[in-house]
Amino acid sequence: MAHKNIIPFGPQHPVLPEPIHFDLVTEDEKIVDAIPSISYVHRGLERLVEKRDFIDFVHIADRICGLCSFMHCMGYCQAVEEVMGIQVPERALYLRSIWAELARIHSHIFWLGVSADAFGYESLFMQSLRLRELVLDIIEETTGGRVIFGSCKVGGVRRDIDSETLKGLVARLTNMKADLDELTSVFINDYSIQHRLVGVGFFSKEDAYTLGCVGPMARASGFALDMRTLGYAAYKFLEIEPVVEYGGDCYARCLVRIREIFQSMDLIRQAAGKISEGPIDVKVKGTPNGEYFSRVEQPRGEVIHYVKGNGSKFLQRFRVRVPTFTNIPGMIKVLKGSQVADVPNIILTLDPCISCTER
Amino acid sequence: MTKTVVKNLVKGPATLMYPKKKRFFTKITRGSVEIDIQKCIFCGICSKRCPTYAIVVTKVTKECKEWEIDRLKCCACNLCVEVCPKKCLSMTNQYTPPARDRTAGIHKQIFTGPEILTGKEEEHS
Amino acid sequence: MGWFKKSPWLLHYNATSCNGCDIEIIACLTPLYDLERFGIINTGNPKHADILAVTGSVNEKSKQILKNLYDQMPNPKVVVAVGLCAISGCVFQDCYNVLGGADKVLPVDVYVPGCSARPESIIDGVLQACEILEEKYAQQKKAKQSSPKSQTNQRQGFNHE
Amino acid sequence: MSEPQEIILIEKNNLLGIVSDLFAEGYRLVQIGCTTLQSAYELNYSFDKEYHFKNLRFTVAPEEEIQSISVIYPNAFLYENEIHDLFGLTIKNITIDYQGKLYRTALKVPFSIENCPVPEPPKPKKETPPEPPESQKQNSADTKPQED
Repeated sequence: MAHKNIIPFGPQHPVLPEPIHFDLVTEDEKIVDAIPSISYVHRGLERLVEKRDFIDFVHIADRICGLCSFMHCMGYCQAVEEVMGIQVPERALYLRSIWAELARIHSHIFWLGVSADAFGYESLFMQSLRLRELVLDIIEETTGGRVIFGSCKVGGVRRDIDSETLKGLVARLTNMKADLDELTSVFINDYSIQHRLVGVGFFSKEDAYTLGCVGPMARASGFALDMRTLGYAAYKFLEIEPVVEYGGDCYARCLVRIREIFQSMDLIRQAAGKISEGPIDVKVKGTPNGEYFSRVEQPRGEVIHYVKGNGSKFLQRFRVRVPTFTNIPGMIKVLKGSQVADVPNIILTLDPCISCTER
Repeated sequence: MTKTVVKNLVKGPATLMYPKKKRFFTKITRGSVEIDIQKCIFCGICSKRCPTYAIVVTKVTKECKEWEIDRLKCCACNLCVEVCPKKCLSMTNQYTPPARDRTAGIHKQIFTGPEILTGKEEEHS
Repeated sequence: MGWFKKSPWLLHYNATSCNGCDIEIIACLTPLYDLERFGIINTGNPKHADILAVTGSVNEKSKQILKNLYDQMPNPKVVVAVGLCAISGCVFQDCYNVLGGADKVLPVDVYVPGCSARPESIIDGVLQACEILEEKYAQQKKAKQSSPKSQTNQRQGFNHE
Repeated sequence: MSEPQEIILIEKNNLLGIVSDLFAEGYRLVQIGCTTLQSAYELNYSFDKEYHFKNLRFTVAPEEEIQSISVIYPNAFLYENEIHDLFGLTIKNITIDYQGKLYRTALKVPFSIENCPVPEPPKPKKETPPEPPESQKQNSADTKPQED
């Protein structure tokens, strides 16, 4: 008796924070197929390398995405440095790691808030974003911007964090931990949240692997993939263990992100303890000639910045492959067979960032 | 839960009563670009490097030179401040107020000699 | 604050933004800034909204959606362009797929600068938008009184008086 | 610090065979990328297995057809549609074919050779001493501040 209906979902929809469009093919309340359609946010910034030379392009790399701004900037700078063979000073590497982890914390807390909003838990949304402001204050004090950091450049970093501020930063994060514990315990233990998340949107490890999923989505299915173990920036000096959960459902993805917040705090503490004095940047001479795929772990997963230069100061090709883009096939797979009422939840637990997906 | 309620009752509101109470900006907050026109040599590097084409430097005659910034275009990336060879640009921590008029952000400084003759401010409609 | 008598509702649409301004708009609704104390609610439905906050430099595909949203909003309505992208296109103004500003598509009333726009700027901008809304409402009322033929549209102005 | 990146040059016709071998070995598809060259397109197929990064690379002429690998790696369909829409290459047998509707841009095929010629000209010959390119008049004006 069930006949198929197509429900268009998006790009503007009360529960969607970002413009993505889905055609959901449903049988009664069950989704049998989902066809995404993107490009509502396509800008075409990859071709801006024609207009901006490789040093000034950092400011555009900074603005690929508002949530993981620093990671994009860092990935781009790493790729260029690798092509040109620039040895970045150690202090700059540590500072990059610290800012990257701060960005991860604020992005994950933001995600917690937005997902709480998606399952109708508004007070939790407010509490999460209130905590996030504390992280943003730290970011503003160290970089000068709230969302767009603008602190990374080819050959190092723009600003230094003096040791006094660094100590204060770690202390503030430690103070925040108590509040965060309280907040996350609601996510972990609350009955209604478990009811909405446990068993919803199951995704097996095999699927995660063959569909090329990355980030918390892969790690929640038991697939330990974390680019930070590659040891870029200062991660080679820090102890890092990928956070892995084996549930594979929305709840597991939530747990991965919660545990990563605490992991990031720990990494900042480690980095602040090990950081040594020294210069924060080196002079950049010459032009890039060569190519490199730089891989960086974003809050959403592995991001790839491909840089190809041919000896002129304008890059020949710059390409970003962002985590959401590679997670979309997985998202479709999870959506198939789920209930219509779970759709916002499932989409959100993948933490889509459409703006960087379409560049 | 009760802990949160008690804490919230004791601590008072988390809200900053914004328009009544101004927010404290840190020293390095990137707000808007200011120029010390006396030091400027009108080399035009800032206008060439600006990612958003917000700065226009024109030499009208040998004596009369203009430095113009559109505050509604400036993305506060701090690049012009960094590349300025004379260090006459500075980043202040006050953000540009919203405007009803597209041209309200244009801020022009004209240099006609050792002293500034005109500092044409924006007029709000 | 008592500057305005109505509680306008806000509709936010991300037309090619980098997310930076979007999260700042969301931050405006959260405890530290709390736009809701002015009676402003973020709604997802264009038919409920009085203020349209546009972020991002509009592109070919989102142009139509933006127009649709604007047409669906009841009169009087105010458009706030939040962030540099919505004003001029920011660093993306050279991109092939960017129109460069919301004012290419819609009549923008308030420009909120910043990349990304600070929550304080957004609050300032939305409060200005409220004033404009009051002005427009008064104008509309006057126009209605002078031409009594549009009796049926009398209640179209505000949907939650 | 740098991670070793293997780039394997392959023939276009061997693509499906090599990719299915990689699939059998347990590699995961990381990305498919395309670069516009002077008169051809360069395709990069990146794979990863336990942090071992491997690239397959071949060049195609604009009118050549490419076989889709989405039958082997189902997640390749997005990349292939992207390449079709942005570069104008024809890719056959994509499992989910958007028919050019994935990216609807103001400029048709923005990365094609006709539309995207600029990255090539500022290339100074590698052997000869670098000199400012002539083709980019207004851009080459800022050569001086570049040095800092």
